[in-house]
Amino acid sequence: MSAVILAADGVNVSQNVGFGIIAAIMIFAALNVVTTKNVVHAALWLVVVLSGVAAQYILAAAEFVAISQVLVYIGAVMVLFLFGIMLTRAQIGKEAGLNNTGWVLGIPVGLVLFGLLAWVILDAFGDDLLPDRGPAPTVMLSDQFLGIYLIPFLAISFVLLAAAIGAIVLARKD
Amino acid sequence: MSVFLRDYLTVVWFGLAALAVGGLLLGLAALVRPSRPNYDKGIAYESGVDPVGIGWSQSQIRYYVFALLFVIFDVEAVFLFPWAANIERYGTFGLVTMLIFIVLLLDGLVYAWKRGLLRWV
Amino acid sequence: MTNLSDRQQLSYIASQAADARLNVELETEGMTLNIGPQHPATHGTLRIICRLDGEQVVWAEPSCGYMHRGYEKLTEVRTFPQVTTLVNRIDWLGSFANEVPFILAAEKLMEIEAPPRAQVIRTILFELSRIANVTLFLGDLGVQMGAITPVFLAFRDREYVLNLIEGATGGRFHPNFDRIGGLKDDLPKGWIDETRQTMVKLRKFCDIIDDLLFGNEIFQSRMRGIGIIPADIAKDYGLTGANLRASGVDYDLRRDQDIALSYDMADWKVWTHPDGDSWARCWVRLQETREACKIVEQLLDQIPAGPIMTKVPRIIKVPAGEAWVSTENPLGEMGYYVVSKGDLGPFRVKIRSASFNNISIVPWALKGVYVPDIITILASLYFILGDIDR
Amino acid sequence: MGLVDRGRMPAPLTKLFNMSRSYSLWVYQWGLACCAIEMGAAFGSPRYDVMRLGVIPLPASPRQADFVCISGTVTDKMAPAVRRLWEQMPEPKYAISMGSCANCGGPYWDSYSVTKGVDQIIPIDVYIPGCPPRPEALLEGVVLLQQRIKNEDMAAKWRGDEFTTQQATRERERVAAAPAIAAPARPDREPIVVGGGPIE
Amino acid sequence: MIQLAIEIPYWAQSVLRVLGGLVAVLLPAGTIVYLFLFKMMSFMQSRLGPMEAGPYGSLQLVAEVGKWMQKEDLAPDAADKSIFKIAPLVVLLSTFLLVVVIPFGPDALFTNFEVGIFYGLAVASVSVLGILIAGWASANKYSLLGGLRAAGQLIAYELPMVLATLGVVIQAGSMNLQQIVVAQNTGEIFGFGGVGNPYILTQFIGFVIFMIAVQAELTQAPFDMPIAESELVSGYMTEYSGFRFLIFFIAEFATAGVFALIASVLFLGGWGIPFDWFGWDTIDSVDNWMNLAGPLIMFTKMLVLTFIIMWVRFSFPRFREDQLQTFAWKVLIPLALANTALTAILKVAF
Amino acid sequence: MPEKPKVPGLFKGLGVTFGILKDTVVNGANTVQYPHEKEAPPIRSRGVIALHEDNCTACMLCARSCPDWCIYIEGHKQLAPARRAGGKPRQVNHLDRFDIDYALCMYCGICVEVCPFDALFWSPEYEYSEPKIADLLHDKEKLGEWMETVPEAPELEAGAQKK
Amino acid sequence: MAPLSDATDTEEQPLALPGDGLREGIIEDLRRRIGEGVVDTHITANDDLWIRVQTGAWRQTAVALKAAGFTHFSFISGLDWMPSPFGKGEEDPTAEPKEPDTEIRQGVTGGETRFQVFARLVDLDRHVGVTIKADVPDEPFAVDSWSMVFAGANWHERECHEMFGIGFNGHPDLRNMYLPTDFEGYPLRKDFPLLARMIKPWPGIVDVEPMPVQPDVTDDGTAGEGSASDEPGAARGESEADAEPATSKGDE
Amino acid sequence: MLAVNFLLLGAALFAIGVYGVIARRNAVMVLMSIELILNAVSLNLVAFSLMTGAVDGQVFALYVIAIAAAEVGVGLAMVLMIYRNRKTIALDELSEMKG
Ligand code: SF4
Ligand code: SF4
Ligand code: SF4
Repeated sequence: MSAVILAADGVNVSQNVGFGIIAAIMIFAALNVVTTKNVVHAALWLVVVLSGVAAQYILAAAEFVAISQVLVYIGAVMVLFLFGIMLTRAQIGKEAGLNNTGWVLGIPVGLVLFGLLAWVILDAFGDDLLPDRGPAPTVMLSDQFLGIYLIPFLAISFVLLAAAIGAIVLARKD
Repeated sequence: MSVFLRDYLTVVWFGLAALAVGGLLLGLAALVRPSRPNYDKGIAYESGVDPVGIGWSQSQIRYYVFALLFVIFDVEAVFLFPWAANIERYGTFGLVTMLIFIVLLLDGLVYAWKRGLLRWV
Repeated sequence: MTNLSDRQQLSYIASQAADARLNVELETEGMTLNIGPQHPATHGTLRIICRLDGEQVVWAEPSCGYMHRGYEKLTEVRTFPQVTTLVNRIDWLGSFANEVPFILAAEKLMEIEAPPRAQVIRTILFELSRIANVTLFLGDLGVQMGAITPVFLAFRDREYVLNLIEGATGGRFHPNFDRIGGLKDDLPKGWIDETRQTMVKLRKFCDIIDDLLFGNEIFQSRMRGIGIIPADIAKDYGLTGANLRASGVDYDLRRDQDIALSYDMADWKVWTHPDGDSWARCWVRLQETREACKIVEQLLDQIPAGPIMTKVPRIIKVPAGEAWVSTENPLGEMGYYVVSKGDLGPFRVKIRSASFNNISIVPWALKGVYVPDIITILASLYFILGDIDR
Repeated sequence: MGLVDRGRMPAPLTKLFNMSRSYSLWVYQWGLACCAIEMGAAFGSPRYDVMRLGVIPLPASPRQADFVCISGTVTDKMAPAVRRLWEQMPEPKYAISMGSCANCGGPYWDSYSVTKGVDQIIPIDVYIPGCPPRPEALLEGVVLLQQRIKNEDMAAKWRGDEFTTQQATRERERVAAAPAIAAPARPDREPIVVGGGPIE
Repeated sequence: MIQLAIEIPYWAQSVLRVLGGLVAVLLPAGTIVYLFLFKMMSFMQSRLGPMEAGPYGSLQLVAEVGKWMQKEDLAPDAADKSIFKIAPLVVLLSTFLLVVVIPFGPDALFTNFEVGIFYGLAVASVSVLGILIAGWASANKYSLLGGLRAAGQLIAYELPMVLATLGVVIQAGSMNLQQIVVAQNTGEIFGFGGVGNPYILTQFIGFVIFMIAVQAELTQAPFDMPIAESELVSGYMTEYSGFRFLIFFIAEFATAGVFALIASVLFLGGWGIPFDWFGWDTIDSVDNWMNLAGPLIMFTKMLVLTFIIMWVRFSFPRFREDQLQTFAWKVLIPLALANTALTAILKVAF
Repeated sequence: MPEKPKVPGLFKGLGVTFGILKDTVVNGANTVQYPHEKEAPPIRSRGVIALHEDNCTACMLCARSCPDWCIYIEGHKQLAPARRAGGKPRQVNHLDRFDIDYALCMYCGICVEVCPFDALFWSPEYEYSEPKIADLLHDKEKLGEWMETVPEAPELEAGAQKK
Repeated sequence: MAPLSDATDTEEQPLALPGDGLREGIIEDLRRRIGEGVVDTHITANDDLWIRVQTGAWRQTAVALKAAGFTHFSFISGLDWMPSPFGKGEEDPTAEPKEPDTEIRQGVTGGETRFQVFARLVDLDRHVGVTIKADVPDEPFAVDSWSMVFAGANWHERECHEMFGIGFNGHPDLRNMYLPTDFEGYPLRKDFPLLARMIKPWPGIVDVEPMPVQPDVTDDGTAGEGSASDEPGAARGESEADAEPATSKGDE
Repeated sequence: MLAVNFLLLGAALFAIGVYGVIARRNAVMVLMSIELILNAVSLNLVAFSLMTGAVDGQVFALYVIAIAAAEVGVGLAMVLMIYRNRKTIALDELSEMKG
């Protein structure tokens, strides 16, 4: 990306380029997640998708969310996933019977769904530009969840607590 | 492009640099190193005898429990940091809220602890 | 590239098949873990097959024989001097201690006894070899527990002892110094003073180990209450030496039998420990090292003048008969049951080695412990492969 | 893939590589019998401290090892494991046979369960006499090995020839010239006689 | 950094930064391995360590790299080749991404995130993935157990680390490392500003917890159960040979260096020296020579911290697996939370 | 384990290691840097067997009592000049071959001990590793060469009694 | 942390050796318990005690002795009383082979069969040990197992089975523990040959070519010295020893 | 930079996730697909917040992450429990086993 592009004002080419690349990778990875024949591979492709999402957050100037994405999703949830997988004897190599018998059904459904959504989206937000804002300072976030969204915030903590206890009890019932 | 994005571009460069370094050295090594595979080389190392058995037991489940607790507290950290960064701003109110928050999550840990779920076996 | 000879190929396939059979028995829910034959944890080539449930052992079976060298057969085709030098290699850390009971048995058959000077020197060397043996155990203990420093110190200070042994006998490891009716040679000049200084060094080493390992809370937390062996079980399995004394049984052949060694000339103490856990075993060994230093220092002052060899014919024919002599070796009771038919060599020698009994308790002791504790317990039981497999 | 085995390695580089190989020899912790303790003394005892020579006894698994010191008695039951562990080491790799037992059975030359010499199983680069050899003897063996590595013909080593150094080649010729010595020297070295077994 | 941006074009900056990053990762790694792993360990055992390769074995590292390059690159047949091969790179990647946030001087920094430390913790947690898949893909039970153990331990000790940093963040009132450094060098303890306010003084508990956590994150004794030689041969690295093993090796010690750097930024005042020694008041007024002095200061502090890490490593036996977890969950985490709460309360109170 | 390790033990350990570190830095390690400096083994150390050929009468005693059968001796009778002037020439055994296979020898010393004519001696030398195992078979020339390295037997500790 | 027990005082321990009276008592006690099981006994003065029991009473003996206080198990092994038909492989082929004696002579406390099992038990309190022997009949070639009386006997019996082929009735598993699984034969039996010794020629064979005979040297007193005549080495060794006392090397 | 980019990307991920949920038989796989869907959603949220300039969207994205973590935790726990009892995690088999 040369100084020309950097200088170019209005629609920011470099961002679009970046977006395009990342998006392509994400789609490819996502497709792999749902088609690959090995659970661990699927998990790793999912990691790619998630990092892609994080990158998109950055592009969308949501710095804190992006990093939370990395910390929680990649650092924690995926580890959880891998543990879960390895504890259920993920074998190395191709694994048969990961798909339902009627998996073909999924393709049309997916396509139709995507078509509908795309139509709606294009219809609604035809071509309005995203403002090129800097990153939202973290304090704004904390303002929100310590302000108007306080109740859902506490609710979430309740949910987490319930999840923790429930999951532990489930897992350790022996 | 904003400074903010450039910084993150730097991150990308570093990531690529890591892969490049690793890849480059591996590539060089590939030019030099010999490769003479044979059967014994291929089998897993198990103190010199044939690998015994496959799979492993499900009572490794405890790993899962700890991972789960880790996730929960990780999420907690996500919410703690913004508050911690500008703590004066929220004063006592934020303090109380966060204490409630922490205590709530600690309950999970304490519960597991009391139920003896943190024991290793 | 050379190849396996047919015989080895055969034995290879067969033994693997045997493993497979074993695995079929083992391979149920749990995971089977192989420790050894090549494994840093087994000082030597012991192989232990564990069936794990998670990190917990539900079934463990040592499979020995990787160091079986057929001593008992070889003794039948060797003359007495040749056997003496062969049995050095059974417990290769305390080699001199292996010769003594065999020589004593032969002497018992010939109804002769070594002169007092020889007896004292024998006793000193015996204790020196005990020190050489146990110091290495203490160092290795650290390695097993993950502390890498002690083993280097152990080797450092062990060198001094080996120097002494070599200076007197000519062999660092395998002295072959005992002769029927005495010793091969007398001590070289200056040996006694050197020994005194070395003993000081070794006491210091014991203190260092005390600080570095035994005083360390992590170490204690890993040893205390692990692998408890009650006294009656220990007797049942025929445990001897520190393993037995750590279970509270006060029995030490150095004191409890009268034998042509001069332990009664020294004032020393038999340490026991009531707990019977890994900690106790290691602790008793540490104390015994200190005692050994004490014994050596006392005996050094009391070496009587005189010959070191009684008059024996140049070519020794041991009269027919059977004799059993056992001594308190570094690893425990080591005994030889010598059957002679009046030839140049023994007719049959049954070697009762300590580690064989000590390790036979492993299946019992490993039930239900964690994987890391396997190492702790094996280390504290302290076996030497040559002593197990012979 | 490799430039080396196709002999495309420029000479100075070869020298460099040989140097680096000779000065970084990771040996993996494997003791067999009494000699193992002397090996341990050589590795562990501050008095000898083989690490000075760049022999680093860190790795615990053969995958990261460069050379192995067969220290002690190899029994027929152990032989397959020895062979396999050797095979599992990555090329280029070296082996030192330490002590009479490993050399050719030593005190157990007539035993029914001992392999008469580890070189029936794996190729040996340096033989160290002794029972047990002093740690210094092992150090000398290591130095010898390092010299061999330093003027090693990489291509030959990479191809896995049995003899890869000039010394070795000369040795071979010398021995071939005077078989009279070698022949009666070790009549029990034919692989037929391994341990006991019934007489047919 | 702004000034730099003006002076030289962006691509040149990036190249410079990447090169700087390489140095910042590899130099500590090399130093630690040679200085501590080879020399200090040997000295602590009254040995000499490498002597032959170069004077006092100074060329040992060169020999190592050269040798590892020639080693055959094995992957067990049963292994999942692709994953087996990329796993080391993942670990290395995490290290490189970690070094991005560290400031070495007023302008000598790679990036200047508002949420710097938070970012650091996030990318640090990526290496767990690498270790897990390495253990799984090796198709070897030692590796698998080692991998599970390592992952379990890493996540267990990542929490104390995160919570320990919270205290610092509260005191500095920012997640930006640069500001944390400034805050430490301009701050004052109870009115006494002579030495600034390195948080090791006010956050001592936090510091101790952080260092313990670092020790565990690096799987050094007494927390080296996952790679304990005597039980699981080398843990998740058992099957790795040749250069990939070296990458693990480098990554391990590079991470040690980077963590030490971060710790010195968080608790030891980073690159800075108390500003009013030279009469600076804000970051902008700092003289430019700090851009050169800064890295040196950081390096020194890094050496001190790694010395402690290694010292402990060579002195202690290792914890057992369950003791590890118990220690993390029942001691460190509650302690860290209490520390955070205390700091918060004090901060709000005064 | 006790939740938090009590401090003293741990710190004592640290103290020990640091003490050694200091000691090594100050007083230097007690390392013998092998290739450059060699330490002398004790006099009696059994390194390698030296043959004093003139003393050997090929009486085969050593070969017979060697547990490893690793001494190979051949000889033939021949006439030697008389001891005293005017006496008849004596018939002695001349040694044609005297090999010791050090790859097999177990260094027990029995041969040296039984030799009735003081033809065999122990030398503390240990540096004779070989890349070819055949070279570990030392013939009588090579065994003769070891003679220079044979030290004097040490004098004995007080109270010893020569038989 | 359990308190570290100090050692019990060494002084008050009976260092006096358990006299033969005690051993008599043991025999009496045993006779009372297993009656006719005891076949023969042997006491070496102030030293040791052998008891030979009937094969049938083998396990019974263990139980009885354990009850009698012999709680410490030392070992079990076997004995093959047949002289080896192969010797040491150290015969001089030039000398005419000696007739190998095949007569089976049992050791102390006698016996009827070629194979015997023998074990040793110790009484840790009275510091006295006893060696028990029993014949192993050829049919069935087995004795009862002790492994349920003394747990430690398990491995010893496995070893004994592997080395002699003796069976142990009621033993949990008589798997081999030492030898490779394809190993045939029972090494410790006397008729198990050591092939290496068979094949390798003994270097001790006198290998000194006699001189082409010359008339003038017939009865030379000095000729005998060190000459390798064909008398057996040992005897000559002695004569050498007497002829020349070993000198200087101070190793005699 | 156009808003639809993000939205379309989100839609695509969403659709793929749905396909996964339908097509996959292995419970863990299904959970992964659900993760895809959730990420699609929060991507949109962030995009909207960028459009409107208010950070509500980001806050909700955070909430979604938190919820997702909880959901995965419980989901996997159930999977593990089922696996321990039934030795399979194939969903249809489970439904058969119900009877
Ligand atoms: S050569 Fe000697 S010291 Fe070495 S293993 Fe064999 S018997 Fe033991
Ligand atoms: S030392 Fe022993 S083995 Fe070696 S040649 Fe002499 S007698 Fe034979
Ligand atoms: S015993 Fe002595 S004299 Fe006789 S052959 Fe051997 S070396 Fe020569």
